Amino acid sequence: MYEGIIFAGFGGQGIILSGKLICIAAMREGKNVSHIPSYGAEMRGGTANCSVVISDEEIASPLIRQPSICVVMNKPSLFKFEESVQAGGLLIYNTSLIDLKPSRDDIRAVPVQANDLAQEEGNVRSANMIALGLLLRLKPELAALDSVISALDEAVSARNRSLNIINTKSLKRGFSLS
Amino acid sequence: MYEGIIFAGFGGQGIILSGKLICIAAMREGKNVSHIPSYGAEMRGGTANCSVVISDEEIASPLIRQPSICVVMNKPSLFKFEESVQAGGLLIYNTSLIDLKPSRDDIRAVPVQANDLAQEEGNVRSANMIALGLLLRLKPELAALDSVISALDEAVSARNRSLNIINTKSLKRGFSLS
Amino acid sequence: MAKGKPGIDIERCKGCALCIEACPEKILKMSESFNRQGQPYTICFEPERCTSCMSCAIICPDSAIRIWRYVAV
Amino acid sequence: MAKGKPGIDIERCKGCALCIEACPEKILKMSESFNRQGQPYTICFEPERCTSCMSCAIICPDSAIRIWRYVAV
Amino acid sequence: MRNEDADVKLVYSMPESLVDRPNHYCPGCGHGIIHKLLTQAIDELEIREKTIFIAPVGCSVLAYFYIDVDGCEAAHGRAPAVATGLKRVHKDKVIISYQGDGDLLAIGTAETIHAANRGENITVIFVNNAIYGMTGGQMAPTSLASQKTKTSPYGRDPADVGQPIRACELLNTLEAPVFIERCAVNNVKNILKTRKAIKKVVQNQVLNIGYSFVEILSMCPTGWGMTPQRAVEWIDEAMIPYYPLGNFRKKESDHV
Amino acid sequence: MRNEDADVKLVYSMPESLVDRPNHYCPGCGHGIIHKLLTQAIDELEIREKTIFIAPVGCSVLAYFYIDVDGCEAAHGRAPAVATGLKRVHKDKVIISYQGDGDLLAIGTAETIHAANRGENITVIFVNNAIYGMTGGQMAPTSLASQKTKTSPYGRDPADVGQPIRACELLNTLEAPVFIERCAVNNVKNILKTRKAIKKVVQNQVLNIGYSFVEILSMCPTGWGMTPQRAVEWIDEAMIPYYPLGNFRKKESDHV
Amino acid sequence: MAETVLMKGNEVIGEAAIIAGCRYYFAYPITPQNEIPAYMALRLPRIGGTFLQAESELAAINMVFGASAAGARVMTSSASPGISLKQEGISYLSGAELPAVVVNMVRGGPGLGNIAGSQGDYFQATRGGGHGDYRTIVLAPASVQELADLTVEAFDLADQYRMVVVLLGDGYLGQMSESLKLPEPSGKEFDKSSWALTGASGRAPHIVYSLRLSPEPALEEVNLRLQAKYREIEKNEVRFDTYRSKDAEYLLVGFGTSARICKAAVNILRREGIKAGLFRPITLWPFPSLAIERAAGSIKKVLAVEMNAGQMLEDIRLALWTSTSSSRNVVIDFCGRTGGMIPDVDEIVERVRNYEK
Amino acid sequence: MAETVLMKGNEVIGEAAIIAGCRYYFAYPITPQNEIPAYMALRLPRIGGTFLQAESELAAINMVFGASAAGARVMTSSASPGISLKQEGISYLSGAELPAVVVNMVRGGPGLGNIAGSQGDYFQATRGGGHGDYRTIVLAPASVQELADLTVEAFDLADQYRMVVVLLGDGYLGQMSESLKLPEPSGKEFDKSSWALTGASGRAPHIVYSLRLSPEPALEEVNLRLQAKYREIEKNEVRFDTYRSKDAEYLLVGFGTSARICKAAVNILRREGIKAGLFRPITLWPFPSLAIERAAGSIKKVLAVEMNAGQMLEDIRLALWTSTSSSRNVVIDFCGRTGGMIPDVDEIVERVRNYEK
Ligand SMILES: Cc1ncc(C[n+]2csc(CCOP(=O)(O)OP(=O)(O)O)c2C)c(N)n1
Ligand SMILES: Cc1ncc(C[n+]2csc(CCOP(=O)(O)OP(=O)(O)O)c2C)c(N)n1
Ligand code: SF4
Ligand code: SF4
Ligand code: SF4
Ligand code: SF4
Ligand code: SF4
Ligand code: SF4
Ligand SMILES: [Mg+2]
Ligand SMILES: [Mg+2]
Repeated sequence: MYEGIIFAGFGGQGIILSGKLICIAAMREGKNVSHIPSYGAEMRGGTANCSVVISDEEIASPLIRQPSICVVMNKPSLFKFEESVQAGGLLIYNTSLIDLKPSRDDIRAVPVQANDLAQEEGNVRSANMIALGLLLRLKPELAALDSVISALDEAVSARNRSLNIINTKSLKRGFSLS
Repeated sequence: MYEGIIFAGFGGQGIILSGKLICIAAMREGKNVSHIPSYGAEMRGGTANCSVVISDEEIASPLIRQPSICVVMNKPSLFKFEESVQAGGLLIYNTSLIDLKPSRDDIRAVPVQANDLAQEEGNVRSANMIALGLLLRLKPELAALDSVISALDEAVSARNRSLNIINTKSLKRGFSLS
Repeated sequence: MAKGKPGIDIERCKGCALCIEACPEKILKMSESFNRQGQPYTICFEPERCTSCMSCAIICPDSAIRIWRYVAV
Repeated sequence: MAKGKPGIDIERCKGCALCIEACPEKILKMSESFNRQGQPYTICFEPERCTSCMSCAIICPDSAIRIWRYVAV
Repeated sequence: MRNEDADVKLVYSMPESLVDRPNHYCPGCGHGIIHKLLTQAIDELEIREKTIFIAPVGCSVLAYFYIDVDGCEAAHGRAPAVATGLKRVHKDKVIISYQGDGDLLAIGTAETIHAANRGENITVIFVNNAIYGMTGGQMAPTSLASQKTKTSPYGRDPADVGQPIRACELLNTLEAPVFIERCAVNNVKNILKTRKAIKKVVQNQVLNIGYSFVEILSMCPTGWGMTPQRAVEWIDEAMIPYYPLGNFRKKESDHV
Repeated sequence: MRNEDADVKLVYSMPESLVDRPNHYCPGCGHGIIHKLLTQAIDELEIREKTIFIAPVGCSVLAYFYIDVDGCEAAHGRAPAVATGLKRVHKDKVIISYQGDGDLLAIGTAETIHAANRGENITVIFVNNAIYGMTGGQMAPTSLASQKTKTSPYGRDPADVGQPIRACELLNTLEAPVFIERCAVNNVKNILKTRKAIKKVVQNQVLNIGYSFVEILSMCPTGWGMTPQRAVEWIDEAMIPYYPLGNFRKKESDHV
Repeated sequence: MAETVLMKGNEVIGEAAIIAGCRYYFAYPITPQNEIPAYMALRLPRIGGTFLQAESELAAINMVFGASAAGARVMTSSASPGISLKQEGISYLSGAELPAVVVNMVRGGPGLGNIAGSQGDYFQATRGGGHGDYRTIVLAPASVQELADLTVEAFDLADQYRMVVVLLGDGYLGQMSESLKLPEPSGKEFDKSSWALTGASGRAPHIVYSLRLSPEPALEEVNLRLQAKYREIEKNEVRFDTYRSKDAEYLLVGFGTSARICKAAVNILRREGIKAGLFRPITLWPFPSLAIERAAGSIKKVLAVEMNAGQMLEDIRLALWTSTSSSRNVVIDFCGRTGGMIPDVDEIVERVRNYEK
Repeated sequence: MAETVLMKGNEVIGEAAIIAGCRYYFAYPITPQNEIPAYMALRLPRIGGTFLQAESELAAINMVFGASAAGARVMTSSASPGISLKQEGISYLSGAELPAVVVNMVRGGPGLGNIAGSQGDYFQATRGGGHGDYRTIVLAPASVQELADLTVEAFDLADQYRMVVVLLGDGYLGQMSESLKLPEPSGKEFDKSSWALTGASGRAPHIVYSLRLSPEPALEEVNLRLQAKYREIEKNEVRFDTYRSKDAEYLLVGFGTSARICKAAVNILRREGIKAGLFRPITLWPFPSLAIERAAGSIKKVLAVEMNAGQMLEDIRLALWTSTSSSRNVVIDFCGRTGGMIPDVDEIVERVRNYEK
């Protein structure tokens, strides 16, 4: 298995956390992982994204030009990354903030009302967990849901740890979608 | 003609000035000249010396390892430079401050009571001019006495120019020695 | 009777709410929807009460507010 | 009657003459000869008048002066 | 109710010298307010065409893109030196050095003090937000005692790293500066005072009076980890008690 | 007349911690006097074996060869930073930063102010001779108005380059320093006062009281183009009126 | 055995320094390495160490000078512009033969540039951006694991040779998280009692300095000693890695992040049956000149891949073009991106494919 | 025609800068170049110029940045440690494409070293001691006359290419007095109206900066432009001198003061019938690689002579060992002195005599 995943959205949507969580979970399951946030040209208040590689083999390059999986949480991210997804790849997009459909038909595009569902679970800030749960459902070989849930306490800073109950619920909710 | 001359003494004895004067004079007479003061390792209050090259040809290296002429105005300078004078070279030494004789016999060593004679001419600070005058007498091909005298106003800073009358007298006095 | 009104450029607004605090008439509030940058933005819910005091505009770091004043012709 | 005397290390002395100014008894002066570094140096020409006040030594930047004091046995 | 017989007059809008482009600052950031005040002063003094603006390295590093005048970059902390170079060449131009607290009081301490001491005829606008905004919230020389930052995670410990430095007080020991004032932009009243001070420090240069300095306490909600509303309160509660507002120096030129 | 019945007692000689080797300073240079005072203090406080001396870049660059303690070099102006590094490692050692005016107030302005502001528990001995001695007599930040130097050949022009900076006054705006005093070594009376101040700034560190600073007006006959005698007068006539002698700050620790 | 953890490169540097016994860290913030000071600020005070945010990079490197002179293990970190400011200090450390570890997480230049990762400071690091004839050992990690291992090693090398060791990363490496096993302390001990400043108690004073005024050849003697030390290091401390290079016809040469890209390219090329291999210098100074010459034996073409305009390229040329070299018919090609851009795997692959034609 | 005068090297730099129209000079004192600030302090105020002693080298180079951005001809000067401190500023000037003349009268290093003349900063000057992929034109005069001529030229080159030109002298050159004819101004004019900061009157604002955050390739574009400019300079601005090299079998290569020593050695060797010649790079960057390769055609042995541990040596190797080089069988020998020492004429002569054996 070799998957190059890009998570993308606003700063503040927990994009980096999604990446870290799946990395920790996959690592614990014995896979090779790398995570690299975009931090380059962007200034404050811009978009955020991170590149995650999960692989059975040693990871040569941690950079991803053509992701096999892309999770986009807002519109600018859809614009920015849709093109780059590998043919046959997976695109999860957050319809709570994206009011149009991906235009490509050579990829698998899966909508998710992440913000709304997160709100339902108790906090809109766990929208990223909804999307991540869904991803785990669609690509179970990446990592087990349980592994991700148990990675939560490690990856979330003390200050925000109280949110983990809702995060867990949201992960499960996302995982339950189909 | 190619002469490598070292003037040496205390800081304050006008060593650098001697070098500059003969350079300007020789230059005006159409010769190639270079002048380089020692400034390297010495700290405040140490000895001063400068290397002067006067040549009919273009000057390759301005540095002098074995001077053909050496004018030493105090004892440490005698110790430092006597050895380096070329065999057959000229050594002028200031017996007002040097109470011993040069030890080499393969060079021409000419004593001069520079301080005392300078005092006689009106100011001990013109001791360097006594020695320089003598040098011009012994090596007339370097530059004419008149050229050196007329270089005085150019080379001496405004502040000290009043001394030039005594400097001129001292140059002549040195030139008159034999 | 309205003395003026704020003109809020909702695309410039970043939703900092400083204007809301600053308005002496307390007639500004945060929108429930988002602008194109994904931010909530300020709206004036009772423009009639605006005194055109300019407080909201003065404090807006994003120059998102202009103030219009009504003057008798 | 001398209370003490300055001991001047003429090879250390640089001839700055600060001690000469500093001596309240005015019993120091510059030599006419030179030391090995080619500098004139301070000499005490009336040691009998020295009060061992140490002024000269205190100001000497080159630690060239020691002060001896005579004490009754 | 809208008076239909009234005409509508625009009484507040963007200053002309402020470029009509969204800025990159975080919501509630004081930089945006200060940019407005500065461009208002430039408009009022009609010096847009002879102003040269120096952006520091800090969150305002791109400020030259927002202010419609000739612009210059300065290496982190060196804006006063760059300003000196510019001013010595263009004595008739208005040189504005805009600097953050890390820039002006940490790495640039020497340049700050020496330009002030020389009395370079320049304008210095000092944005004191008690934090390194751009680099993500490290301790600034002006961060308050026990303030938590990325590099003082247990709170600034004055016994270890000293008390925050007060720029106005420090510069006030020098002879040359003609104007030194501390203001804030955390509420409308303070902003209006700041507006006056900014106009003054620019005008002084136009009139060739000399080195003029204004320190502005400014919100950095992001660096402080606060909402913008909390940030404006924090200036009142925490900053102003340590950094008293007011004028420290005001020399008028003979010919004014 | 010599009393033949009296015994002879040595009442003044070279301090033990002063290395018995001729120094390289010019005749009448104040550095030599200050070295003596410092080594006297080291002797009296019996700290020779726990003192680390930092020589700056300036005429006193070789001072570590004269003071019989562990010695360290600092790049020009950076002695306070080097001192900080040393002290943070050796909290029980006595770190002495000895600096000239070019070093401390020009290139090292930032390091000076920040070490003082942090209240590093170090001793700073500041030799103000109003000139760059080592490099041959250029204008220092402390050169007086209209003083002629190699780089102010027409006399220092305050309108162009500012008034000389007063270090004690500048540092006195900071919270942390516990002791700030200005002295001079141009006559015996002043030297004795300086001796006390130097002892104090060293002792403060031994007692862990905090950052202690002494500024010493010192002769540079060579740089000033004066005889040593004229130089001591010039300190009285020209320097002291601008740099008033006296104590600026004296905090005593609770436990002293 | 140590547990596998996921950590960010910059934080790993901090943790590895602590493992190596570093308790003193002085630095000034700059992107993209701010996680290092943040990490040290959090950790050091809790283990009796000193974290101090200096007022500038200049102050930081001179605090390092002081702490190193005091005999401590000490580190500073920064990124390109900040490292430029440290050049005087690095030259002083080198002249005074003080050990220190300096981390440069290189960003795009010149000038303020940007904050993306770059390798544009290769010359500065390997040729001495400061004045005078000094060298620093330059270590170039290519993974988070190696960041950890080389950080520990850097301290040992610094102490062993009493010199500055530069850890030359780039922005990407510092921001990247990978799984790693934290290294153990090396256990090596270095006796500094003959020179460290600890107070002249029961011994003659120590003096730490780089000024050598007189007698005249004093400074030259220092330089000769330094040069002799450098020759020794060139002999003993060369480190490099190779990947599928044994039978390679095309040798990619890259360090750090570029090497990762190269590795990916090699994998692709090999899958296509093209005999590509990778040579990865780990020490940039001393540069593995002999090793690369040897590796280049059966090589048809060398492709240097860098995130700069061709700096290591010079060292490759110097290595392969020596006048006694058997490998001098090797053509050396170059593929570089600048300004924080990363060379593209596909571009590299394409380039090598074309060699076949 | 200009009169022949005797002037000290450092003062000549000042006078030549004034001849070239430089009216702004910012610097901080350091030996062995203090005669430059002293000269400028005396002269500039009298001709409407600005001499300003900066509070540090950092301030000085950034004042240069400001004055250059303002459109003025501007110079700073220093010596080794001070030049290290200017590296960040030089990188910024390079990134912002601002013209400036930076004089380095090199002294012995590393660290505080001493104040004797040295060539130990060759790498720093030619490889960019600052961060990022920039270059500066580096001019290496070997006589007081050339100091004057190259100073004037430096200003023209700086303006023409909008970049930093480094005048790399050494302590000896600066202290030396020789006869010279002061040069005339070149008369060249450079239009800076498209970028200089003069107030945005009747035109769009100019911005002088080196930050290129976005879009992503912005910084790379700058770098590509810079690199293209550098290639152009490598083509057009190479300067060198040869002396009795036509039929030479042994080629001495040296610059600056070393070249003077070499010349003396060549004279002695030729008198002995040994066919020695001199190749003297005048531009150290761009290095006269092609010229030296051509000059080395009939050469048996090259002897690089430097006042450092062998820095230009690398450029000679790169020039002569190119993979297409016809001259690669040439053996390159090296003779260097460090720490402010000067290579000895006799030693060089002896070395070459031994080649004959
Ligand atoms: C030489 C150098 N050191 C450090 C940095 C990194 N840096 C960029 S901005 C900044 C500080 C910003 O703080 P401040 O000046 O207070 O401005 P703010 O962002 O708070 O407005 C730092 C340290 C740099 N760019 N250059
Ligand atoms: C970075 C650097 N800049 C400049 C110098 C040259 N320099 C040596 S000492 C000195 C100033 C000396 O003046 P001061 O600090 O007042 O000491 P003083 O000699 O007067 O005692 C300068 C500029 C240097 N060595 N290093
Ligand atoms: S102008 Fe004044 S009253 Fe009107 S909305 Fe703004 S703050 Fe409120
Ligand atoms: S102050 Fe401006 S940016 Fe902030 S909420 Fe109000 S309108 Fe929006
Ligand atoms: S001890 Fe006093 S009285 Fe005696 S010589 Fe010295 S200064 Fe004069
Ligand atoms: S003070 Fe000292 S050095 Fe000066 S003259 Fe007196 S004894 Fe000599
Ligand atoms: S980090 Fe702070 S100073 Fe920077 S833009 Fe955000 S709020 Fe403003
Ligand atoms: S130059 Fe001045 S400070 Fe330096 S040794 Fe001479 S008198 Fe003392
Ligand atoms: Mg700030
Ligand atoms: Mg001084």
